[in-house]
Amino acid sequence: MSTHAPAHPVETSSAPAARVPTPVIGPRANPYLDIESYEAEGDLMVLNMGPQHPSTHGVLRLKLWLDGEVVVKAVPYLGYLHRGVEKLLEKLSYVQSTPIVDKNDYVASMTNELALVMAFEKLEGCEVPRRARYLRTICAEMQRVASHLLWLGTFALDMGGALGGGTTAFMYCLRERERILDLFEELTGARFHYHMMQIGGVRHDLPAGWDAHMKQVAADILARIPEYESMLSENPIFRARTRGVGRIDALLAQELGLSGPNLRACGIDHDLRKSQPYAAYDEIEVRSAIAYEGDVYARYVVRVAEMRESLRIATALIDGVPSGPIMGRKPIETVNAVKPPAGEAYVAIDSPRGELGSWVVSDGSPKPYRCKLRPPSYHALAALPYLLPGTTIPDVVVILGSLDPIMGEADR
Amino acid sequence: MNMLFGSPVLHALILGVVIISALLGVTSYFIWVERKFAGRMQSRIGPEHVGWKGLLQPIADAFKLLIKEDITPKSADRAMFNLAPLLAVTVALLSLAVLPLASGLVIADLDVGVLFFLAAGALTVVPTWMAGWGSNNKYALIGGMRAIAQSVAYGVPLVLAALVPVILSGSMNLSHIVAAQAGGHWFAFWPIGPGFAAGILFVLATLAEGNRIPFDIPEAESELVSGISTEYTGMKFGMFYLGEYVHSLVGAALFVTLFLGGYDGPGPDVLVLQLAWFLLKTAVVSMLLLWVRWTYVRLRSDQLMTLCWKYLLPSGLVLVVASALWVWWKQQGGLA
Amino acid sequence: MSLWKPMFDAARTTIRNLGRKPITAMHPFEPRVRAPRYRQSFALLHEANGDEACIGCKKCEKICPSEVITVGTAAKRESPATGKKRGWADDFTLDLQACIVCELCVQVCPVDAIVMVRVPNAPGFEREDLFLTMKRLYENEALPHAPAIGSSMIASHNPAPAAAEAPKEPAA
Amino acid sequence: MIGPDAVLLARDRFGLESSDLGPTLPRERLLEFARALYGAGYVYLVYISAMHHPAAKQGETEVPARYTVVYRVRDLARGLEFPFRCEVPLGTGVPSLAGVWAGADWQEREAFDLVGPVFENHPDLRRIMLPEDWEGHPLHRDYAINTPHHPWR
Repeated sequence: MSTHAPAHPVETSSAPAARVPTPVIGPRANPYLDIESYEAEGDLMVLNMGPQHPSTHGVLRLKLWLDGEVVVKAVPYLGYLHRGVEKLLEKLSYVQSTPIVDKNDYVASMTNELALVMAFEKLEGCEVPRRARYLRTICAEMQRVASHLLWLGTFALDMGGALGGGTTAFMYCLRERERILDLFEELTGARFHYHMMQIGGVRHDLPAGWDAHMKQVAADILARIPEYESMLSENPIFRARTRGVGRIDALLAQELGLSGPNLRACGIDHDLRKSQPYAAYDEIEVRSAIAYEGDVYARYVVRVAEMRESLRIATALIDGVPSGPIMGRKPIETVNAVKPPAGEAYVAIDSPRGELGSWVVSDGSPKPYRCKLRPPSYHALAALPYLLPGTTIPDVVVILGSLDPIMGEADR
Repeated sequence: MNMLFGSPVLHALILGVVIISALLGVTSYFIWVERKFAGRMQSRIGPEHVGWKGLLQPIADAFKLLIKEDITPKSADRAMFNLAPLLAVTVALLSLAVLPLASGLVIADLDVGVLFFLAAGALTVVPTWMAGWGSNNKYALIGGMRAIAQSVAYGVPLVLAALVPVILSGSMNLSHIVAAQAGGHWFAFWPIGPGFAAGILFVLATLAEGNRIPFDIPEAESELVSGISTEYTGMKFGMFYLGEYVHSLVGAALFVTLFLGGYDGPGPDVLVLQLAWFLLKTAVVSMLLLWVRWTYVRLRSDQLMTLCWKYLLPSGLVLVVASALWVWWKQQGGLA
Repeated sequence: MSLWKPMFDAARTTIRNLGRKPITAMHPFEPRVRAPRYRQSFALLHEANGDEACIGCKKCEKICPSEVITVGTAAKRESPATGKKRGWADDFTLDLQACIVCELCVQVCPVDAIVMVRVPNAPGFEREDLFLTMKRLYENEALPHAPAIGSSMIASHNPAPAAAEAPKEPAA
Repeated sequence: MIGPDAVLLARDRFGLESSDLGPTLPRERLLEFARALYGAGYVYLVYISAMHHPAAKQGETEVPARYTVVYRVRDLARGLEFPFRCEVPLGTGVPSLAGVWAGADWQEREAFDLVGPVFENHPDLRRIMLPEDWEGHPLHRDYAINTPHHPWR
């Protein structure tokens, strides 16, 4: 397994973590079902859920064939938010591409920048100083908490409706997320798209008093998480809506390339922060939460445990931030400052949604020859045609919410 | 029974106009209370800028709805589409007719009052289905179908829950039921067994009839865009909204009449005091309903049906039998 | 009664929050307290001796990812204050409508001419309201600046072991 | 960490040397190699992508325009990873691996849509990002390079 000792799973699970459960190959829904050949009791209704729909988490169109209220076949249509980012990255130089990638996963832009910038650094072979690596890890972990908070809010909203318990949980989560955004505003001057990372290190140094403020925010959020759980985790209505719904078997999850909380909820202890430690993750013991059912409730439990884990990591690292330079190469002062030698590199990090990688091919010019981004949301959406047949419409919304897709990232 | 102006028709007419206009005024300010209460619960403040502390907000909302464009989809079933909102409000107001606000202060003192408001309760599904079918929209159709399934299912526990006070008080006339609870013998607490459980059953069933959280599947915003009222704009949408709130207020009032002793309360039997007691109890029950509304998430439609057929219905039957046994045992001079 | 306890827990949470102070800030009426590094709009600066700082070198125009800056370079001439020959910019436009606020232009400016200000540009109804001409950029100079200027950022980025101290924050 | 067993597999059965970018498979044996990898435990599909190379002059030989289709798979149980690729001239197609990994379906649809290589006997090869009737593949090196950047003003 990975160089680290088998990670102690935060989530209590009887099976030893290292053992990957034998893939369960249950009857898999056939995503290419020929509709004409399917004989339904009544006649089928084709319902277009999206692209403009209150709970498709962005602009996703789900074409559902319904037999009564049960989904027979689901075909997602993407591309409504396709902005040609990969073409744009071929037109812009290495220096200019970081702020562009910020906008892909607009809920966790720190990790977007980190994935791209680490690929460029691997190409150029420059070494990032320790202080910058610490700052990167802290920002990535706080961004994970902010992203999971927004996910928890919209997930409760999908289930509870705009005028009800769902909105209450949504308001609580956004109240906490606002404090993390203030933290990032204090650090980088921006609230959503930070442009914090740069080839060779970090662009903004810690302002005075930031670490005390951060520890205070982390402690407050840690104290508030039991409140959300009291509203959701044990609530019989919430459990009735989530247990056993949208179950993904381990083999399908791996074949589809699911990653992050979606994969760890299927019982596979795959976490890039442990198997390929980057930034400052090798200097801290990362524990990843594992659940074994692979259903919506398991993904919920894994994400809430991950929130606690990220707060612990960020608080542990902030005290030991070493002094020293925050950039490993000479400062970037012109558009063609970075000219990596010809070559190819694939670097992947563990973003809040899963494995976010970037495969960059350079030909020695200041512009990348080809730059493919590997978004975890695209793979999560690929699971929909397998998960949705057999469920009802309310479940479609809950399963989609539990996969936590971001269309900006999936469509690029 | 002191008939105003001698003839029951005139009495009902005048009292009806007074009560209905009072209720519509109370409902609009009940919406203000709910938005403030829900706001505070979600650590925000609710309407604040329109008038002092947002007090003019309901009037502003009503005015806004009036001047909004009134769209009828081209391929909609015009008659059904336009009639549904009117029916939604009138049906919600119907069960007000038999509600005794104070001794003698009731629009129509029917001997079959309970039967009347149960029938009115069952009627609430008609406008919902008309809106669902009439707006020729897939989401509205699904919402409408769900509304029928829910109302048919929850009609039965509603009847059973309403039957318990009838058995305990021995009459279907709401004034007699309130009289039977006089002196603090409220059915919700006095025969602690059947009364209290029937009260909870009655509240759940009224929530389901009025499509309120956690039973608001016909108008489920997150999955059905907004269910039956997807195609409605302007005042038609406002009517649905108003119907829902009137139904929840009248439901709370009915719960108070059947289980919490209506206008019965300590102090002399002065009309004003009785009315005050009645309004106070209804307010408390409505706030409890609001609290439930802003805390829980929504059930799935099939879980809702299993909850009703497998749990609420049997418990309703058990309660009716228990209260009948209790009444028989009391008649045998049980505690003599 | 394990069914009812979580239902009461959820209700207890919402009621507990009823007691807490709401966090709503009356934004338009009470201005929101912003961090010292908050950066929204742009300004062009004058040098100490009163000359316009911008020398029209087009570095910012080249590095802008969304190509919103256009600089018109004027002929080199002596500067009235120092007497030395230097470049001038006679036209500088920045279109806020497509600007992605990435602060690269501030970072690459060799003479710290362009800087970000802490006051967001007033929303307008026409496209021209978002189109900062040279005149408006110089008017923005009066607004409070964000602390990061080109030289301070480059200083903090230099990898030399004696790293420059963190950019000094003005007492915001 | 590059899987040593996959490297051995590539060298013994397919006679291909694999650099850190992985072996370059001929298109005929790609499916066979993929099934062998799947059997060896590489069930996690990381991504499938493609790259377009315009016709170029290497010395005096004229290298025709071609696609490079890049694959990367992992075996999570043993923590191993294995990239491999396949080069195809512009006209010919690449055998689809949707039969081996379920995730390959969407990955290949995106590679076909944006870059252009055709994947043979793919269950449902349609464009996924761009509208169905879009002509041309945006990530070609010569696709709309110098379209005038309409002035914002």
